[in-house]
Amino acid sequence: MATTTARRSRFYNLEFIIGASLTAIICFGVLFSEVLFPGGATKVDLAARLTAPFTNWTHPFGTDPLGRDVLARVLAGGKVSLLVGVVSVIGAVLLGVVLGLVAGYYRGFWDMLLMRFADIQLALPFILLAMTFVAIVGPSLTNTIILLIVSEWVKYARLVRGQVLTLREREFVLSARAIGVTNWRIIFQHLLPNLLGPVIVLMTLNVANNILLESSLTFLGLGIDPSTPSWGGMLADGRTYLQTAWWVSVFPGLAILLTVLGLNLLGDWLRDSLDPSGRSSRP
Amino acid sequence: MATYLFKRILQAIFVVIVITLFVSYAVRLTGDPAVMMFAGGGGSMSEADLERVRAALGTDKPFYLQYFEFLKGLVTFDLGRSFAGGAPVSGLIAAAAPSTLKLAFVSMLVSIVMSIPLGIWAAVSRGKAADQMIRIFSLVGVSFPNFWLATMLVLLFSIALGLLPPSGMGSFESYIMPTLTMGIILTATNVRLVRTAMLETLQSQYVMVARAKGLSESKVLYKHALRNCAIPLITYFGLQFGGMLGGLVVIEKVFSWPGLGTLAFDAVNARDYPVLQAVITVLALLIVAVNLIVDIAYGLVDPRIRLE
Amino acid sequence: MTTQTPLLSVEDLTVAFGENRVVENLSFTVEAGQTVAVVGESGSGKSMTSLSIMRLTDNLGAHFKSGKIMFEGRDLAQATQKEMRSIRGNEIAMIFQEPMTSLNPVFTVGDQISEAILLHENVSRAVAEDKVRQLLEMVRLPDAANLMKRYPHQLSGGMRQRAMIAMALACRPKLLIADEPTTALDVTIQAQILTIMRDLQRELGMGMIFITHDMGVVAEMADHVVVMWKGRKVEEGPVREIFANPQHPYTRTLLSAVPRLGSMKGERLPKRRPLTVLEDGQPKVVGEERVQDTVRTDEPLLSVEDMLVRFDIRKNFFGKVTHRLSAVSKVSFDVYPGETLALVGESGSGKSTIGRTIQQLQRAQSGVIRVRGKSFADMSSAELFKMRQEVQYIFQDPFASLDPRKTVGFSIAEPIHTHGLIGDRKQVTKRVHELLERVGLPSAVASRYPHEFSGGQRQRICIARALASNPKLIIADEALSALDVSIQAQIINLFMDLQADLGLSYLFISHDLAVVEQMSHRVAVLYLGQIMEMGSRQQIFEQTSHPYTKRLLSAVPIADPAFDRAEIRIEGEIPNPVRRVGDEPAILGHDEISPGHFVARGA
Amino acid sequence: EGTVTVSVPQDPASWDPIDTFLVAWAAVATNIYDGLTYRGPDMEIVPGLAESWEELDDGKRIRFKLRQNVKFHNGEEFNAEAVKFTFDRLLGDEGAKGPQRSNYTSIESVEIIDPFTVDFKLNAPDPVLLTKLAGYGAMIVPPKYVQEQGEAFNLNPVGTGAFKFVSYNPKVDIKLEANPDYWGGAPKISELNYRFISEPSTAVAELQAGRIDIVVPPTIPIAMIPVIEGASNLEVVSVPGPTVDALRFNTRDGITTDLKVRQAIIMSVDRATIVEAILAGQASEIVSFQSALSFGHDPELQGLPYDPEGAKKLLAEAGIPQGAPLQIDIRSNDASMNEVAQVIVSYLQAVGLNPTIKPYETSTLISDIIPQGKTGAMFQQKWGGWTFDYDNTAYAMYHTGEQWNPYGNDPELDRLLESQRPLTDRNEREKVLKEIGKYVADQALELPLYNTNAIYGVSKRVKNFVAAPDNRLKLNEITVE
Ligand SMILES: Nc1ncnc2c1ncn2[C@@H]1O[C@H](COP(=O)(O)OP(=O)(O)OP(=O)(O)O)[C@@H](O)[C@H]1O
Ligand SMILES: Nc1ncnc2c1ncn2[C@@H]1O[C@H](COP(=O)(O)OP(=O)(O)OP(=O)(O)O)[C@@H](O)[C@H]1O
Ligand SMILES: [Mg+2]
Ligand SMILES: [Mg+2]
Repeated sequence: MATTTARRSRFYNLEFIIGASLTAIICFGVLFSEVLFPGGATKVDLAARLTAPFTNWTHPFGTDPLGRDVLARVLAGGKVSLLVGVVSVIGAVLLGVVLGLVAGYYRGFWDMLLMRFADIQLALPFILLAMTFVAIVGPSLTNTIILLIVSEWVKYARLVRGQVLTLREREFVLSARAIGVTNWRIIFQHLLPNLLGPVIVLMTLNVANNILLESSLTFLGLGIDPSTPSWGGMLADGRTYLQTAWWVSVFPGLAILLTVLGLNLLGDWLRDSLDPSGRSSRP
Repeated sequence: MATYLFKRILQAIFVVIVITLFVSYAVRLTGDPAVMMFAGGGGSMSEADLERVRAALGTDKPFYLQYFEFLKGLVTFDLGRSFAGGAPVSGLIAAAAPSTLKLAFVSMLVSIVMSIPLGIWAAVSRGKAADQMIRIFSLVGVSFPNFWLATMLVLLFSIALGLLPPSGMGSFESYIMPTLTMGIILTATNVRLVRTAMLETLQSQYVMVARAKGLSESKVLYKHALRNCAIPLITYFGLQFGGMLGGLVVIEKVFSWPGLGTLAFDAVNARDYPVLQAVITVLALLIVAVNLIVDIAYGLVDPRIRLE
Repeated sequence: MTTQTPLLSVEDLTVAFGENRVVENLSFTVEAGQTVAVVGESGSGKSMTSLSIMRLTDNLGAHFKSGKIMFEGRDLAQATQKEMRSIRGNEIAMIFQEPMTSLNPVFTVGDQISEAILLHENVSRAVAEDKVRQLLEMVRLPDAANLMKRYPHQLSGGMRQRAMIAMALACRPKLLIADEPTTALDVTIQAQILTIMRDLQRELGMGMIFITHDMGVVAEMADHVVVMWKGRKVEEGPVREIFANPQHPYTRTLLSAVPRLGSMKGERLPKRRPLTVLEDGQPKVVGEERVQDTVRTDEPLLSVEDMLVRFDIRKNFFGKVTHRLSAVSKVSFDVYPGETLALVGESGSGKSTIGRTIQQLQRAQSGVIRVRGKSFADMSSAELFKMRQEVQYIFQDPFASLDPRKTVGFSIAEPIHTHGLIGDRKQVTKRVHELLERVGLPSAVASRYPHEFSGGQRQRICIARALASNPKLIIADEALSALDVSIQAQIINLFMDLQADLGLSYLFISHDLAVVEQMSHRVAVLYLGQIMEMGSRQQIFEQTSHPYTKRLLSAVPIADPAFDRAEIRIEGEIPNPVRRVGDEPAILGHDEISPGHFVARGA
Repeated sequence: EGTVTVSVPQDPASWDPIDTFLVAWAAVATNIYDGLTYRGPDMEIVPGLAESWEELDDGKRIRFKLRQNVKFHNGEEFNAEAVKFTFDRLLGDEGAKGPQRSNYTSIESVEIIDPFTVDFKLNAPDPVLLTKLAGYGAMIVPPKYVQEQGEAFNLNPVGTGAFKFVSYNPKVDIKLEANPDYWGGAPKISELNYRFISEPSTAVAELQAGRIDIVVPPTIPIAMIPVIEGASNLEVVSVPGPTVDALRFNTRDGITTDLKVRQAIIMSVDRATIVEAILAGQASEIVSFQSALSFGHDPELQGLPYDPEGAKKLLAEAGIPQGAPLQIDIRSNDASMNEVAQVIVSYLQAVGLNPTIKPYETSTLISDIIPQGKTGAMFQQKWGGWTFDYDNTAYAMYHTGEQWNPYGNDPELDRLLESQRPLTDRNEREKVLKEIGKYVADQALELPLYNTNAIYGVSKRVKNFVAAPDNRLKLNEITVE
């Protein structure tokens, strides 16, 4: 029995196809940047500094203030950025969602404790957390990711907890409990799918956010070597060139945008595939 | 209600103590305010000089004494004086907090006013042009950092068009760009969040019943559907508001806005402990308050949720 | 009746989800002042037809393949949503089938009703609220002024349904579509509500489409009957003709399946009856008749002692409760293995609360609940877990009790997985399919989601789910209310067969006294949270002692249009279960007037 | 007549002369206070509140003749009392709490000879004292007022300067108005406002929008110079300033303990190209760690040439393998240094080293990493050298035990540094300072980079603008349209 109208399913698939191919292309470009532009991302050429884009073939996207090829750097920069952006978001989501579920479902003492930790975490400005963190463990890519997870899980935890508070009073949860379904199964089989929508949205958008945060870490001295390109770093470096050489910061920004667009399309597709009621409801 | 509030106040005290303890201890790991005083100019800086300044600042005492001093100050409402410049900390906070709060409030308002209608619009026109446009807008909003967007706005409105002052806090016009920048960034996420949340409730039977009553589409959407998906939205707005209080540093810097963010940032840079501790305390209290409001709002929005 | 153009005429309407036609080439008319009853098989497209008239199908993703819906000279099938908005609520109002999910959980009842009034009538808020109060009193909701401020989840199923009715009647529409409006109501209130509807119809010349499974109600209310089967209209005609001389085999099957109150007179025990089914286009009687002598009275399976449940209704600022609602006051009863105990009583009298409390979904203030002699308090967690397998609860609202994001197959398999009843995946699937077929659904629907079903189909899914865990006791809260009589008969037989084969017990909560009479060994009559009368079915139905029971029995609609009964009007004060703290209702004692027959004292 | 608005990058938070070392303070306070001496944009020490002075007792006593008929903004009279009060305060308990005191410890006491004559009695001759008296902690404050106000003086400064304090908004602005009775003649503008704008692009945007007339260094980033130059109503005015940058070597651990390696590193970096390309010519190469304006600067001193081949040879001699790692610590918020460091990395890669850059939050770097000797092989040192005297820099950088010198302990260098301090003969002292410069260059203790210009962005409506190398802009002579 076809529960999906033709138009709906076409759109639904198109979304997936575009999202998946965009993500695939970006990942491909990033992974093979070294093959496509050997050494291009770090080769300083002061004679060719700040070449405008689309003016010659050797530097289609122009060059940065040190004469490095912007395209090559954008591709190479994806390595750090995607790694940091994606891994930290996944980590934060896993941590936040689980804690949020537990806090909201069991309530009581653990809820109180977790939410007060959330308060503490939220009241700690990111800079401060970053500074102390680096003072204690020192800067590295792994630490950057850990730091981002530590400072971002709260969002998901609170978001999830809020929803669990209403969901747990819903009849279908009660009915699962009446059957004897274990708490863990209720949490993961019934609550989780019903609250994942906002989490997915936030998650895909937060990838961009964390890519940018990575750059502010560099600014704080928690980051990685500035000669290792990253999108956020390029945006930050291009800040003073906005009026004279827009391409230095616009292209990495676009790279982030396309990545997030791809993830977003995938996220929406995922959300839709989790939401059966949406499927037959499209005119 | 009263017992609940009382419990939350006790918890707030816990939060403030933990956070200030952490902050006070942590900042002391990463630098010496005495040295920072000498930085900037080419003064010679002997160990004796440093000792002298440390004694004057009180940072030569053991940590626990310094911390108790601070706690005592909190209780007696005497937050001490800034290491940098010696101004009373309470004065600095009193001057900075309102500017940040104003900025945060207005930005939040801008974002809510923009994101709810846009998000709902996207949800009802799911997959159509409007939805896609809103999606692109939202992606631009998250893909470019706040300083980038801010600079773009400045270039457009202040330099190309000459309409708005590029920075500073004062007249009505001076609020437009900072709040717009923050508003765009917040809206970018919110709009998508509203959209998803709406998609879920739009399917419910009670939305259909509301329609069957003949309610206007806007009543159906804004009253019946929105309220039912308000929980994640309220949560996130609360998070954003809290996050903004501590995270406005960049916007405050770009627009030379004299707020808590700048105060905290400068205090960190100068290792100005009294100011930093005070700012963090204020932030913690604000955030505890925001989260309390959010928790209470849950119960108001959805009567099935009980406060505990 | 009249010769002028009909109020509503549906012509050749076909409604489809994608390629799946759920209503096909349907035509019928409704005149002003006329009541058209739509009866038919569960899932035959009755609700879809009514949603189509309201043009609410658009939002469900259904579309019209053909047809016109003429209302006052306009074709609603072509109308824009904007035009529809001025018609909905105001000219055509609808009572939705599932009151539980139809009320917005986050607004007060009063708010939701007054909204319609404020929208369509030019009155102030205060006037609207006053009107709401009157409406709520009219549908006999207690404590109307305060009830307005309560939220749907604090009301019982029947109370919600009455709120829905009040909402639909609020604006005095020209056409009222009532989709199973009285399923959750006890017969006395049902009779009252039907009277109100008829009054209103007379007064306003209102046309009415009345969808119901209760043939008694059809007989009492309808002028004209449309019979639907598998998405099509199979027969149509004036009510007397349909009852007297049904033409289509389906109609005949349906009518022969109608349970009649009093048909079991003289029987000591419930009886399984043969089933009328449609076979090769002809109704046919299958199955044997069997006396249901299954009760083993050695040790009660479930015993409830002095259960007391009170809800805090109002608190002051310091969290001190000022008003409480006594939902269940010191109720005691036993259910023996192989026994069916029916719980009947007024809507809002605490039936569901009793069920939920037994299932531990609700905390009782006091009282002991024992399963096989062991109280919950003494059970280890393993025993509690086992108990959850053995005691199953079928929720009054099937839609809400199914996870919207899980296929019904998943939901049915869940108890099996939870209790590890069957290890093998394939076997589980087989079992799920078998269960679906036993409740009269094709096994293919296992992969569909709850929102894709009709009300009656969802109810059967919940039944299948309850059966999945091989329970010993099923608490069935209005589990048959949304089923057409032929399916209902089928399920009743299923229940009774299981009882005979496996010794299942049922705590059967129902408003349908004819079914109760047929099915149950013993009956408890509940009123305002207390048992008024309890005894064997024969004692209750033939030696009725308590005035409330008598009133209840006399209000049962008779499935015969020729039967003319005086209109029932219950006047006077509506008893209010909400009391100040300290002013709790008196607990009535019971007299045992004959062995096993208890009657409350001094009511 | 008219109002001039100036942007300064930082709010010093206190206007009391003894509290701070910030250049931003001096940029503003030069207009509020006067010292006994004054050093203008031409770097000459000229009379300020002292009309003349003479050295007595072999330089261990300086006698100042004070200017008469000078009044503080609050009406208090300027006289010898005020001078004595100022220095007693600086060197007493009050001054002990602040950093400024350490600059003036050569003063033993101030003695009043008559109401307008004071003697400064010194512990030892201090050749830089007159320069120091032109700035910072030596600004003369009104005794009565300061005593009355106590801590409140921080926020309500009163001096004898060309402009009077009007209002101060922490982190926002400070407003001054012309002092018509100024002893040096009434200023030509009536109001002078300073806004604290830390973000360079914001300051430039304000300048572009015409809401700011002068942007004080070190705000304007090199990258934005073309923007200002491109605007018809703005101009860039730049002069060589006191600020110098170098990457200093860790001479205690790692490969940079080897002189040859240090020399090789210096030889691999083409500083001329860096200055031209990255710094847009707004800097000049240096050989020793001081600007050309500095006393002790030796124009004859030749540094190591740019010679990558020679560098490779030296590295080979030192036995350094290809791809030897090398860590360069820099300040993370220094945009120019970020770029320069990356260029340096590519130069060092060209000679076979494998450097990495480690950015540090500035405060951490200067208050922890450097003093504690926790740096990598090379670390950024930026130095303001406001006295324009090599001693001020060299002593702090190279003398054993100094905070800024975590690694060096060279008795020879210590001897040289100590020997010049008591010399009152300028020529002789200059000779020693040059010798120190040469010694440091020979030892290759640092990779000297450049001396950056003080870059001002100025609106063309401001006339008579003279850029001050040390940011201490005195604005009594400018006019506006
Ligand atoms: N959203 C949907 N998607 C697909 N099929 C649907 C959907 N909603 C309903 N159906 C199907 O449409 C058919 C008609 O449903 P409808 O609700 O009109 O039945 P009904 O006659 O009201 O039955 P009942 O008496 O059980 O309420 C059913 O077979 C049902 O499975
Ligand atoms: N959560 C709650 N909060 C407050 N009152 C409640 C709550 N749940 C039920 N009640 C009240 O308890 C009483 C009994 O409700 P219950 O649902 O048990 O009735 P019922 O006998 O099942 O009625 P129906 O036949 O209408 O379903 C009702 O008056 C109802 O308003
Ligand atoms: Mg139906
Ligand atoms: Mg009920």
